[in-house]
Amino acid sequence: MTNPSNSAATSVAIALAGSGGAGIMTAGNMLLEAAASAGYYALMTRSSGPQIRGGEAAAMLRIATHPVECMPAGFDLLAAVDWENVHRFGAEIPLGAGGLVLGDEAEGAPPAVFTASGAAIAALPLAAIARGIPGGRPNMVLLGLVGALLGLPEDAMHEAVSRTLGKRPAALEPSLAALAAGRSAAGSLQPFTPLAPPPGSAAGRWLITGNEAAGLGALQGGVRFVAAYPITPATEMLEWLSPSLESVGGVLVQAEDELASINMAIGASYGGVPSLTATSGPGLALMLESLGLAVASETPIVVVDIMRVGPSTGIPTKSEQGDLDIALHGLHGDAPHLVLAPNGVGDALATTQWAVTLAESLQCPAIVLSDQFLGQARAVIDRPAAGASPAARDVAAAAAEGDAPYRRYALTDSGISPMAIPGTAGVTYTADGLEHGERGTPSSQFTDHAAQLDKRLRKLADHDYGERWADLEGEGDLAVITFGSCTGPLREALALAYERGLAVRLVSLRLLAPAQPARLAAALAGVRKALVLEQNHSGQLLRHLKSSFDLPVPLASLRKPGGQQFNAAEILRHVVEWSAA
Amino acid sequence: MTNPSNSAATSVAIALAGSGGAGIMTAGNMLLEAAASAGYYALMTRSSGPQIRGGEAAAMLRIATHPVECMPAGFDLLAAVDWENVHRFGAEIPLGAGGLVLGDEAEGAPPAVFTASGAAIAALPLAAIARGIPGGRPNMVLLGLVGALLGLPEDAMHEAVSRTLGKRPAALEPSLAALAAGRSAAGSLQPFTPLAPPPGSAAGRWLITGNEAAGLGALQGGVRFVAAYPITPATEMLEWLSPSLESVGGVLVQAEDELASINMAIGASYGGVPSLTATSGPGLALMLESLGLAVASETPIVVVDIMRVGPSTGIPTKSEQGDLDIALHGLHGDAPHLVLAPNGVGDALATTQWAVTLAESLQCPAIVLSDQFLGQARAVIDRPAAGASPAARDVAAAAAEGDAPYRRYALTDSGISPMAIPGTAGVTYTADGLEHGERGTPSSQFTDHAAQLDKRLRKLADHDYGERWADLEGEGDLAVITFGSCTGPLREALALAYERGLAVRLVSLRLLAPAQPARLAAALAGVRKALVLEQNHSGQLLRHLKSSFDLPVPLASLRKPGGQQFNAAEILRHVVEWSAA
Amino acid sequence: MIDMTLTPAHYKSDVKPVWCPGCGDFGVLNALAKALAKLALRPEDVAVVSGIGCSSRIPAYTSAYGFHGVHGRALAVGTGLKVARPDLTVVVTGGDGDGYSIGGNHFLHACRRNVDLTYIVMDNRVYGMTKGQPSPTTEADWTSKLMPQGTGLGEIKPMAIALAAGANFIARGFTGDPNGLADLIVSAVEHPGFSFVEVLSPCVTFRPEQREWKKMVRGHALAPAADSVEAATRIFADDGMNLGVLYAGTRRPFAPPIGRAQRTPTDLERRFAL
Amino acid sequence: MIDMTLTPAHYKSDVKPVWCPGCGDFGVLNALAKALAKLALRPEDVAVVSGIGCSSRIPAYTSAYGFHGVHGRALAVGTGLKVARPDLTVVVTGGDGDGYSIGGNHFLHACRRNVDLTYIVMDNRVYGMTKGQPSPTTEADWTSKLMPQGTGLGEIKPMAIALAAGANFIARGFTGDPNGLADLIVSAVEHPGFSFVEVLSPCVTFRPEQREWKKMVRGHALAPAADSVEAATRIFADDGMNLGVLYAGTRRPFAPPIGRAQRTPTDLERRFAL
Ligand SMILES: Cc1ncc(C[n+]2csc(CCOP(=O)(O)OP(=O)(O)O)c2C)c(N)n1
Ligand SMILES: Cc1ncc(C[n+]2csc(CCOP(=O)(O)OP(=O)(O)O)c2C)c(N)n1
Ligand code: SF4
Ligand code: SF4
Ligand SMILES: [Mg+2]
Ligand SMILES: [Mg+2]
Repeated sequence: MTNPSNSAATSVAIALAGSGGAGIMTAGNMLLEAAASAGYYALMTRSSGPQIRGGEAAAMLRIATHPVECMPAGFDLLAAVDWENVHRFGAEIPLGAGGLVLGDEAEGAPPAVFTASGAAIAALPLAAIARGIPGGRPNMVLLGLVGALLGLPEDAMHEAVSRTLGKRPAALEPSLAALAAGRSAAGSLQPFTPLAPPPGSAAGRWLITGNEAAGLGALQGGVRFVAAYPITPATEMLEWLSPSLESVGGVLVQAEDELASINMAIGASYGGVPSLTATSGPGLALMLESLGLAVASETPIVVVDIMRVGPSTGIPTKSEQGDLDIALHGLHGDAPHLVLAPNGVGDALATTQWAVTLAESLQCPAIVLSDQFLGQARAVIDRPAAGASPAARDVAAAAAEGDAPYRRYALTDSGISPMAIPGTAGVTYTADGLEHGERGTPSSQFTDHAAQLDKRLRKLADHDYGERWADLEGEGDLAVITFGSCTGPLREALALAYERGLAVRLVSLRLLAPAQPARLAAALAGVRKALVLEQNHSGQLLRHLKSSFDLPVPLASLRKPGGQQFNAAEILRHVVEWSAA
Repeated sequence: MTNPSNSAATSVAIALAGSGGAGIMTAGNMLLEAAASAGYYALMTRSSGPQIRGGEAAAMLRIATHPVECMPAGFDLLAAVDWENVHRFGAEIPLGAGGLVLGDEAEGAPPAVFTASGAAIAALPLAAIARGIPGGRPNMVLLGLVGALLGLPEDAMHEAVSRTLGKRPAALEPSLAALAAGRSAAGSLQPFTPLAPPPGSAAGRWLITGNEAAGLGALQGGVRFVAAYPITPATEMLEWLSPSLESVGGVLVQAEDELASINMAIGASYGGVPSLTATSGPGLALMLESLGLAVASETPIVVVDIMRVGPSTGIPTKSEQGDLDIALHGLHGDAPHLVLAPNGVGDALATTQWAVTLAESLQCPAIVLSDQFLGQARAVIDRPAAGASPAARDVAAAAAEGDAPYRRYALTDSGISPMAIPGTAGVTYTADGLEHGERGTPSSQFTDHAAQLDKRLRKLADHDYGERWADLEGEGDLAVITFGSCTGPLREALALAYERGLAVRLVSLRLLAPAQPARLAAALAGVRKALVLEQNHSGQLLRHLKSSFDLPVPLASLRKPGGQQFNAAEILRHVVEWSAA
Repeated sequence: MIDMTLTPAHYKSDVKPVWCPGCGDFGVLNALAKALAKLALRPEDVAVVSGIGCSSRIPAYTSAYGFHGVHGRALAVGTGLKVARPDLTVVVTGGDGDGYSIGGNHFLHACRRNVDLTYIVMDNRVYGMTKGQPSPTTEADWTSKLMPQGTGLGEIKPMAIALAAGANFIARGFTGDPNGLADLIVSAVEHPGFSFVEVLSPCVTFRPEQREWKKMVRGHALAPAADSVEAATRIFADDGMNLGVLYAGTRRPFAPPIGRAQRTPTDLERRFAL
Repeated sequence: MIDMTLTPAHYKSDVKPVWCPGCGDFGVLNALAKALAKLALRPEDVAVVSGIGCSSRIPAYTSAYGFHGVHGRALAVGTGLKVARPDLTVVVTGGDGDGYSIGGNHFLHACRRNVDLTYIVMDNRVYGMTKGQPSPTTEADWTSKLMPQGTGLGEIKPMAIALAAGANFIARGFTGDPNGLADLIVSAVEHPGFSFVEVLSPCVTFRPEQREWKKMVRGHALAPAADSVEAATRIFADDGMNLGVLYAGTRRPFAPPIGRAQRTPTDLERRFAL
């Protein structure tokens, strides 16, 4: 509890854990839904062991009276149905000093890794209680218990369980009975600081994952064709998109590999249909050659990269911000394109939608850098604000005989040349990845090359990206610059700093390329020094800022590799140190 | 001629041109060889029209009394057998004001693009002379004529023709007759400043292309396995390597694509055989995912990228330095590796050899950035200096039962862990691209990830790269920083600047990654400002210097896209302007 | 409204081919133009898609929409285009290197996926564009700079692979017989699903001996087999010189519905609303 | 010196498999260990190479040298390794997604290239590792989250493709019969050139119905065909449940000489000296 002095907490972090098949994820989702319908904000992430299926699992939740975008430094409650291999989550579920570790009496003492912090220990006969209910299961007993400890309303809990199991009456009855039994058993435990009353009703809020939000943003942006190849942690985005696309008149094709995905998407976009593919680092690497083709042939296309730990296969189930380099600079030759990053679960919607709009209007590829944390986190959020206006591709009109020949790659002032869509008479042309003149005919002349390079740079450089390029918050002569999933914990850290009298600005870059040095310099006006926060080993954002922004302030770096998200306390500690240095 | 006031020139630039099938390349090679054996230094590059085969062709040569690494701003002599489509080379063959354009009487006036500069015009009945010799051809008449104009010894010309045609006596006789006829016809032309006497004998010098030099360097470095897929302009390197590898006990496999090439090379290297692949931008793009595998699994491997104009298919036959970004940053995740660049035709040998040595000792991939100019230029050079010591992989010894289990990825101080080679007993292990612990077993623990990232960074960062990291020349409080094929014209430009009293240091980076900021800062000690010279559109080297070197001097940029090499006069003009600014 | 006065010339552009004089690909361009004229398709309703290689230059030489992509990915581009725009006639073209070497995986999966498009491979058993290296259809003993002793590898049989992977229409033509080839292309375009036309198209520059093909081919030697087993028996015994249609199957083309919206994206938001 | 006391247990490592209980891949691991024991190969002379997938985890569970590469490229790694180190026994392993989807091109070309290695594909007709999407061998009507209506695509026939592409040894085994499978692997390893062993290996988690395979397979139903035409006739009519060796050809393996130096690199410098 972040607020131990008060009688009620404004934010509580709970981990449910147990061995494979114990129904931990089900219980976690029910708890999340109960909290949501009770009117709380909440966030849930998941973790599981190395086994493909059925290994130990943990559901990590934070329930709060305000929007939450990260886990805290310490958990208030770890509740497990058994301790088999649960110790493996030791690093992921640090217990706060005032925390409670709750297990089954019959399982013996909890692993030392959890209790070393001085957390209180409690045990109840979970399995025994479950056994007393025909068809009852310990996970539901635990759920009832935890709901009661948190002070979540009984009907919200009841409803969450019913919604999930509604179609399986045989399972519903015993589950509700186990839930009730768990709730009653809570009375025997020492008092636990309950949640403060909810900040309002659930109405108007959404319960969504970042992957779903990105998918919805794509559809809102006008995407109607997706080709993709499954890869963790992007698969859920594709699994959401597949039926959803169909219902809005689009289609998802499962490609044979990522080389095919990106080229199918390019083909569809050439045909006039806004197109997208989603993948993770290894797949993005395979798409680079063809992303260059999209640049040279000026074909709009969006690639969503749900980043995971690299290099190579890395750790597919963990988050890292390690693909900024490849997204910015992974194409051969000089190939200007767009790179964007959502900075929250809900923002994945607006940012993906914006990426589609920009790609379509600028006729070039856009890479959206989400990550495993944002993608797989499920959160209660306020209804996202409306996104960018829908895709607006500058389309060439049909021409009649006698009209001047169509110049697909005309050297316009804006750099954008109207694009003919197959089916349109009089403006047929061949799109080409070979360097070309204005009509698209291959050319090896230096002058044509230079002119087309200028054009392709100009259209991106001269576009007015408006206010969405970054989120700017706070005041003061210090600033922390970040992007993506580091934004959530940073926001919380800076709020805490402010409470302590330290004012620090937050700059979260949404548009990473083309770089907006003038805008960033303006945002940093009056800033004495800036700290660059990112989750990777080599400081990729720091290098990007140095190479492409020429900022007038000294930059320090706060970073760590993936596999362990930043939390607010950790950032706060560093910010305080750095501010004094 | 760079030296019009004297009676003899120290450097002459000649272009031979004509339509397809006219034997221009043959004549060019013969002229080059004649100049070489006469004791001159020389450089030849080629160009041809868009036709796949048989289109117009031009051989551009520079013959000099000193080593030459670039073409001059203006040609002294353009000699063509016909003018069909030769005007297309207008931009590539600028004629100097004192130049001469020589053609066939019967062909009419030369294209205006060549004569606009005020070059003198001469015409002779080339075809008619050739027709007078049974089997004689105009290209040989032209060759004889040009040889005479330049003052190349008759026996050197004779020998060059004989060497090429020695095995075809039916062609040899008429060719020698045509050569002689051309030589006699030269008398009728206005006097042409001949070459100054050669600076010595040819003995000890080499005639070689950059692609051959890179191939030889690979073999000297110990490479015995190459897998590759043809691509312009890397194919010639592979074509040289294929039989050469066989003769030294190695093998070249033609792979089905670049994904296979790189993985075959990784497999062979895992087996203990130093391995390489060569490609160009599009192929490099396809190799990135697996380069990440080489980083994570710590498998040595060398990729030679003969850069051509990008993005996408670009202009396959023209040179550009546009793949620095992708070579430095194209891998997903944090994936430290080596990037090197040869800065001359001969240096391609030593640099490729060094790349093999470094890759083998540091157990990681090395990318060598050559380019179309360096790769395809054929030059007379002084015998290259001996390269780095041969590959030295730290190999794990066999272990007996009872020994401690083998830790393939042991966290050593140097970051380098001895690598077991299949066939060695007691130290079997599984190499993995998944993040792993010291034994190679997959791990998703943050601590293992961080430790292995540190190790992989450390082994590169802590290595002592000695003096080869850059070529440093000259003195003064100004410096130009460059890499690769810009070095040749820069060296010449700075020599001219020095003659004019402007002292500027030359810094040509051979080791581009890992960055050597301390060394570069030391090299720039006393420098007031530096200019960054490169051949690409976006300033990739400039960005690299800004992001990874934190240099204490202000940087300006001199760059242009590919398709047209820099020449010394052009650079000189800019350096003079910049020095005064 | 279809304009019946369209002649083959209407399907050619004013861009001059970079091909060597005598290259077999000229004949394929002619046959394609003839076929499109016979099909009376408007140029703007046709898209010709290719990869990289001499043969892959063909799109710009037609007056149709063209897409000249990267090496080996033409079938993927064509698949995306046709699925997104079922109203267009999509013809994918390329060489043996583009299609069977780097593009082999897309070939396999295009056969299996059975999207309604036509794939024309100009097989000259060599990489022409990169100046003469062996391709997967090159004879084991053909020597070149890169493989001075020949590859030593057996050639693949593209038609057999197409059959095994599920292609719905499989035929072989010869560029020296542009009328016959045009007819094959017409049948291929008209046949529902994925149609594969292998075309013997000599590279006179790097494989001048292929000029002899005109004496070796056997016109109309192949007639559609009754089923894939019969087709397999024939094609495994084939010497590569028999022209005609090997197989014309009845598998349903892959054509997921597109453009039929039941909902708007905003409707989908409801799924997330609490 | 070959140690004849090597038992199957010697070929397993102490790393605990991440596989689900009941996964078919356990049986393949057992069969591989048995086969290596029968072959009496020393673990250090064997290299097991794989891509990514549940099945591709197998190298680390053996005591041989292992290479766990990236998705789809195992055959390329194995090819490079075997060509460079002909003295090793190279076994390439993986799943249907790894081998037939993303890795399809290398499969084609490995069949053609005929390097002396053994390729074992654990076919469960699903992507297990990424939690249940269809692969190229998945039945058209199998529904999943990604393809709620099924793929609608015909399954490819890997053995037919292998035959068309020139594979030298083609067999099918079943994980539920580890002894029979071990025998097939022994024959495959012993057969010169590229040997392909398709193994039916159920994914009990995402395709629990595959537990029924044990009732459906027909042991020893395939015996080597006399030639590729006969093999083709059989395999095009095959239903996928016949076990045994389909084809054992006599093509010469691709084994370019390595290690036989006639010259040193320094000798080669002479070519350039003036
Ligand atoms: C990724 C990539 N690798 C290699 C190349 C070089 N390349 C261009 S065309 C070609 C082969 C062409 O052969 P084919 O497809 O048979 O066409 P042809 O020229 O014979 O008609 C190759 C290897 C390339 N452009 N891109
Ligand atoms: C380039 C790339 N794309 C996608 C993935 C994600 N991925 C991992 S395993 C796999 C499929 C595995 O299926 P299969 O080979 O049949 O193995 P199984 O798990 O069924 O044994 C996929 C798509 C990846 N790791 N790399
Ligand atoms: S090289 Fe061969 S394939 Fe290419 S254009 Fe010339 S003849 Fe045709
Ligand atoms: S998911 Fe399927 S294939 Fe993977 S380990 Fe489990 S049962 Fe085996
Ligand atoms: Mg070809
Ligand atoms: Mg599978």
